[in-house]
Amino acid sequence: MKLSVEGVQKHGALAVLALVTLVGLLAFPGFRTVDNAGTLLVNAAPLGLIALGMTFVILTGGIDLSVGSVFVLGGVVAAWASQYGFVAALVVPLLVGAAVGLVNGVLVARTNMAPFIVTLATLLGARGLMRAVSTEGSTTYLVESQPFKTLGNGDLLGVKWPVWIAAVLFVAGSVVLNRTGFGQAVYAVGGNTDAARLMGVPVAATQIRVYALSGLLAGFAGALNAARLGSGVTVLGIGTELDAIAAVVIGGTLLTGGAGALSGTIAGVLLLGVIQNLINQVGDVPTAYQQVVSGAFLAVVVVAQTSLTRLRSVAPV
Amino acid sequence: GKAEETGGTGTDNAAAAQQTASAGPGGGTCTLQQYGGQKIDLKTAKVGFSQSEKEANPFRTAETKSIQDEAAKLGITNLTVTNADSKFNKQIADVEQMIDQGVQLLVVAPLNSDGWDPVFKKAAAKKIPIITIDRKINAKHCTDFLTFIGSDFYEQGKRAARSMAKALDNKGTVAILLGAPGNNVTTQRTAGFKDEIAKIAPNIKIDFEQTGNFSREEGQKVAEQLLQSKPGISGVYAENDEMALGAVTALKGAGRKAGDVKIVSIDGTRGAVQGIVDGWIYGVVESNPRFGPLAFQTATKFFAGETVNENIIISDREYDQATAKDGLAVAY
Amino acid sequence: MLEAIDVSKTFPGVRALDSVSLSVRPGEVHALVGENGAGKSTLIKVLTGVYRPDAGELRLAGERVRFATPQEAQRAGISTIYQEVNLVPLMSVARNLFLGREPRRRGLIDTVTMNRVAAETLRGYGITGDVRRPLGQLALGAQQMVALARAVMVDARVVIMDEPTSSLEPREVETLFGVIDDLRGKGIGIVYVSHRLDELYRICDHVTVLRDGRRVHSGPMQELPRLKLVALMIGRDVETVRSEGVTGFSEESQVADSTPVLKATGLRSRHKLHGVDVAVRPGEVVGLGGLLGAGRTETVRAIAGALPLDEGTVEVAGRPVRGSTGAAVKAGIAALPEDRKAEGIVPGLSVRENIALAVLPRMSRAGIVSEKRIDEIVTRFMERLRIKAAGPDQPVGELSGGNQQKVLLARLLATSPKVLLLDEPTRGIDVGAKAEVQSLVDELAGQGLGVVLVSSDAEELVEGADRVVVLRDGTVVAELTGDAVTADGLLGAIAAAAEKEVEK
Amino acid sequence: MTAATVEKPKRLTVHWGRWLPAYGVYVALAALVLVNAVITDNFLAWENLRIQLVQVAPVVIVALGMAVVIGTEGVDLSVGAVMALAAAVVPIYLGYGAVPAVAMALLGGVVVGLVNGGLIAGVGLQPIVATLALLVAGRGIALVISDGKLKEIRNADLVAFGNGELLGLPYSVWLAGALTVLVALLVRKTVFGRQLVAVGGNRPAAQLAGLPVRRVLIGVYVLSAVLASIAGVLAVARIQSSDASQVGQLYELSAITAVVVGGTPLTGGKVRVLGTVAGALLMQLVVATLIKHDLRSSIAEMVQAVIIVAAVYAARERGTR
Ligand SMILES: Nc1ncnc2c1ncn2[C@@H]1O[C@H](COP(=O)(O)OP(=O)(O)OP(=O)(O)O)[C@@H](O)[C@H]1O
Ligand SMILES: Nc1ncnc2c1ncn2[C@@H]1O[C@H](COP(=O)(O)OP(=O)(O)OP(=O)(O)O)[C@@H](O)[C@H]1O
Ligand SMILES: [Mg+2]
Ligand SMILES: [Mg+2]
Repeated sequence: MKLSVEGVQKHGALAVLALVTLVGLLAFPGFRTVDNAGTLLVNAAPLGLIALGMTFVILTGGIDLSVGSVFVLGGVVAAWASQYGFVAALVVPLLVGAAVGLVNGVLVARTNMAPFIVTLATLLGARGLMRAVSTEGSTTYLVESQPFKTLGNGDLLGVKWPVWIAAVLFVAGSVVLNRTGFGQAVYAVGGNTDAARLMGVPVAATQIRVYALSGLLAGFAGALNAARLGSGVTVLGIGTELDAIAAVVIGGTLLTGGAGALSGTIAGVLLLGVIQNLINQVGDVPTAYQQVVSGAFLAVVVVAQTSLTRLRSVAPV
Repeated sequence: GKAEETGGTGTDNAAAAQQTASAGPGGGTCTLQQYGGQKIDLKTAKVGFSQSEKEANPFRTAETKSIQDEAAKLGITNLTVTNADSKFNKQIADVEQMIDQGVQLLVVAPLNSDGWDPVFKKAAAKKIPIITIDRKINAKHCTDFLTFIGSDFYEQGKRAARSMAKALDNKGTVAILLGAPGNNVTTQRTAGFKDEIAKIAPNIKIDFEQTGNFSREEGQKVAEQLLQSKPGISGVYAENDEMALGAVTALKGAGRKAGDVKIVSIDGTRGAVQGIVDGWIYGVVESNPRFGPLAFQTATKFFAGETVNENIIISDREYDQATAKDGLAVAY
Repeated sequence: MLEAIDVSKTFPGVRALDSVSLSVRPGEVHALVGENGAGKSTLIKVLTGVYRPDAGELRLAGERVRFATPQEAQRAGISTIYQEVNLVPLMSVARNLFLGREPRRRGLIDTVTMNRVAAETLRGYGITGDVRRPLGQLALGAQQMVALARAVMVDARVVIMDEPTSSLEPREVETLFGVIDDLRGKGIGIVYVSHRLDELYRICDHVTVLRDGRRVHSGPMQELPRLKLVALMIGRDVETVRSEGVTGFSEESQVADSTPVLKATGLRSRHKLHGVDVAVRPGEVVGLGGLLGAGRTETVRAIAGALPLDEGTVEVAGRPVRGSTGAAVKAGIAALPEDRKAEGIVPGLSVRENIALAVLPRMSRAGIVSEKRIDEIVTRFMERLRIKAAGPDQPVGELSGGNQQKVLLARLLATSPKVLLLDEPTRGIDVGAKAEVQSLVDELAGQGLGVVLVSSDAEELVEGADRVVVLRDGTVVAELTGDAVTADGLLGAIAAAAEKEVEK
Repeated sequence: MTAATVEKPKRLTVHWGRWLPAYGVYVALAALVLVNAVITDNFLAWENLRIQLVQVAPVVIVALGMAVVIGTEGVDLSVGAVMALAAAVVPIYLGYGAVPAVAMALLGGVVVGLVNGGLIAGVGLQPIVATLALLVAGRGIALVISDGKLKEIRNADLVAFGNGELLGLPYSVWLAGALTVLVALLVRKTVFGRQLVAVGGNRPAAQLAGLPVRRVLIGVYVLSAVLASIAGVLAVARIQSSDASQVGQLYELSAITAVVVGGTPLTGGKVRVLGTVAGALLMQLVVATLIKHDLRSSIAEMVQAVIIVAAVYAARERGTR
């Protein structure tokens, strides 16, 4: 069988996921339950959406550190807007997220500034904005719209809505990446920006779009999360962006851009969730060790993947 | 009201255990029957404890340890402890997962008061009693959760204000070192302090409010800036002891003398109480983290069919020049 | 068809184009020639919307146009193959070919059709194999053919080719000329940039000569004698050029019958090399011949320690060299990479830093570099190789391709090597510089260096080399020595090897 | 420069496109000082300036290492965790005296640097991923070592190191100054410095030119980690307590911001040491200004965002079109 570089990378993450899941299934009865699977998936959904957008950004060779802040901001404005009904609760966070993403995109595409630093600035900016609309974070808006709550907490065929939504968006994202001109542009910009420009790819427009998409999805993830929690929590904790980046990288997408796939990102997101779940299954692991385990795990997966890729590069075509 | 002795005996720090202050105004009551749960034996029960933040600062260390020690003392062998590492979504996932695993009693130190819908939905279906400690959860009593055990943060702020008013003789300018933004504790300790100052000492002006994020280093940095831009400041209200200790280091660095600037803070850690003894801190309002005995006692009562109050507010000590020396023995 | 009128373009510190005009008619192959740094690539980038001209205007079919992006130029029917291969290495061959104009089915890209058509199209250019593999896995020449196919696939009105043959094999050059003839027949205008004069005279109708950013001549190709063309390019009179000659290689070099300075034996690397032996004696120039993908580059890289070997040894002056680039450099091996942009220059660093790069430890005491000693070598080599730059502190990325190549050569020579490995040393270099480089190679060999020369230019190879080792699929298939070192001999050897392959 | 090499001196006059990236940060810094001199009470007081220097010192030290790493087209996200690690190690060995304790902390830095460098240069991981793993794991290890508890530091030598003074300036500031000079010399004058920018400018080319690429990369990450350890020790000595969960929090972002604002591009191949110091000072003064004027954190954060964008916009490399 012929495998492309991408192929091995994404299957690498899936293979590790399968392995870890298998170990979990065998070792922990508590891991084997349907309830546990549901909990795992629904909690992974917001990170999944953020990582989905992040994958697009990273494929163009960029990075988006602002997603964590936008996620929180999206949740807060969604809860606030829910007093005006379901549609407002859904649309406002999308608009706000997309707006922040647009700022990122325009700055990256038009000013030749490094995405790392641009989005680091908007990380601060979006957090400031979130605090500004919540009286320095002290006001927690409660979700007023029942349909909106259902979007976060209801289920279809036993699977929660956020999980369905994430699944559908991942499939859609895959189609966009592989089967549309925009998707090709994303890979081309990340693979070789200069060449892409010379080949007539609208580089700036592509960059603007991926950051806007990333912001939009982070805002949406925030909205879904608020719908589920029933309020616009302001203290969701920092570091969501690093989790998303880790998930994408574990999924085999090159941080330098140009190669990767969404199936890998799903595997990465689930892998982070499974690890966390397994640590909890063990029961009494001190926090400090949890971090050591997560860090070491990240290193091991990525090292394994890099080695796989290298093996691949000397194999015959 | 007068405190009623409820603390467990036999711990190395019996005198330090929490005491209930009141049943909490306006709170309802709840029984096992009303809650709809099942009678269980705590010893063999599966118990889950969800901690919100890393056990690095003395408060969290003492809190988790207290729960674990008490469980061990009661012979509870099946205790699961999770730590959300200050990530709210992780805490929700942690608790949901513990419910999936079949815990029969949940003790939660919530990171945030709102946002617990998914947990309640899941817990209600299985009728699992939830005891929240140190921070309240905004939810329906006796349906969503059993009881809240903890301090009244607003009241803590008010007590700090009274202490400050006394220290400054009702006049002067005061700076607030705020806790982490968005945190309920920050919000209430700030509101209590400001309201009380406005009421009892209108001549005290609050001139500066910056966050020190509950951390010693940031507290120190902010205090250093403060001392340069407002050298005439007469008091500093730190919303936790760590920031107060940072402010002390800043004062020392700026060549100030002990007692120059009156510092009042909340928590009651040993370091801060020592600070009073050394003369750098004026007063400390305690926030007692030793929830273990009270929490399990409440659970025992509940499963025995007795009535449990919605709010069990503990009485917090206060340390000042007079009580600090002795207080060192009970400070955590 | 396409016209540029009085176009000027200034870069920080350099006036790259000064009131240059160019006019391409339908069905005409228009040669654009000039020394390295004359402004050819810049003019092309102005024509195709990469750069905005500071002054002057562009006309397409008589109408004034302005391209803000390459995309707009492409939409207007200007198709370009840029000097450096500009494709996306990580994307598949087919996706590269179709990027921006993929076949659709119900709004989505039809990958099946795309791959099928790509395979068919590329077969016409001599590229077989799976079109779904990443483009980066193709040899440079094959990538160039993909770029060519891509440029020609659209309904272009003008096709611009900036040194398209620099990484092509003779066989592929023929393919290219076939394509050009086709295009000419269809009335498409072609701008053709090349330093290979033979090619120009073979296919071009018209010629425009640039020198130092100015147009110095424009007229029918055939009316301009070769010597006059060279004289125009380098700005000297015909007589001087005649007396100096055009090729830099002198007739005979004397090779001492001594022990080899370089001895590589049994080089093996999975899928790339299958036992290659090369030995070079002091003063000898050994050519490596073969078709595209024969393993010449890999051989050179293996000797230079840049390709991990499964088996085989490399010895310099009898001493074994451990397989790393550092050890190789220390042992006296200096390698000029095939891909100047990717593996040669450090574009952000100055000419000075680039030249001194490999010899820093030698130019230092206790880890502290001696600026004085660096200045000495930099001055020496900039003069000796006549490197054209605003000064030693200009970033190398701003130099023209040829001058970048010279900077690299200077870096190699600064290490006082015993063995020089030159992979396509004159690729993209103008006639003047080419002769300089060639005579330099001769001179260095004369001083007792061993030289390994890889060149796709058969002429250059046979003139420059004393002996030619012919490779195919990573093994040595023939060796030409003495009188057998001729272009015909070389082609014959390659052809014989190919036939053997077919028989098998 | 010799005449022979300059065949066509076509250089024009001073070009803003080159000047601004190189010196923009100093202009911004000067402007901010001027503004503060007018609007902020006591700003020009020596005590105040001293406090700013003291507060910025650890950031500067970490940023110096970060600048060097970024010069190789890398990034080191683990610096904050390394600071925590140093903070955790110090109290353990403080019983043997301040010097052995500090030595052990630095040794810890060397180990982390070797791991980072090994993962990047040896295994070939992308720097951001390798150091992300250590960001997570490093702080975890620090917490494990320190048993997750805050420890008070009472060792007189160490406290003196954190708060003592020489000629009116704290040791920490002298130390940051000395390290700046050393790193500047390292980058400009030494073989290692030249090699590291070449590695950042074009790694395959450096490799082919025979440069010891791995050694350079490992060296750079070790340097960064050791500098971060020094900053960690300094932080501990200054706040007189060791809290592995707090020390160094988000320092990686402050350091990267200082480096980039100072005009070093994230794409490598260039290191501006003095610019980095100026960048750190600029961000320090911005924060100080916002605190002194008691702005709410929401506003303060948005203002910081705008200033970072503006500073980096001015310092960016301009493309030619
Ligand atoms: N981006 C740039 N910035 C500054 N100077 C540049 C830039 N690009 C080209 N130049 C300068 O413009 C002049 C013309 O360069 P150009 O690449 O057009 O030459 P060329 O004729 O294509 O040479 P070659 O045959 O070597 O490819 C050179 O002096 C070069 O140094
Ligand atoms: N990763 C790889 N897997 C399989 N084959 C490869 C790989 N990399 C290179 N090759 C093949 O190895 C062969 C040798 O390539 P090499 O670049 O050495 O050829 P060359 O003779 O130098 O050609 P050129 O004229 O392009 O320089 C080619 O057929 C190339 O396609
Ligand atoms: Mg050119
Ligand atoms: Mg080759």
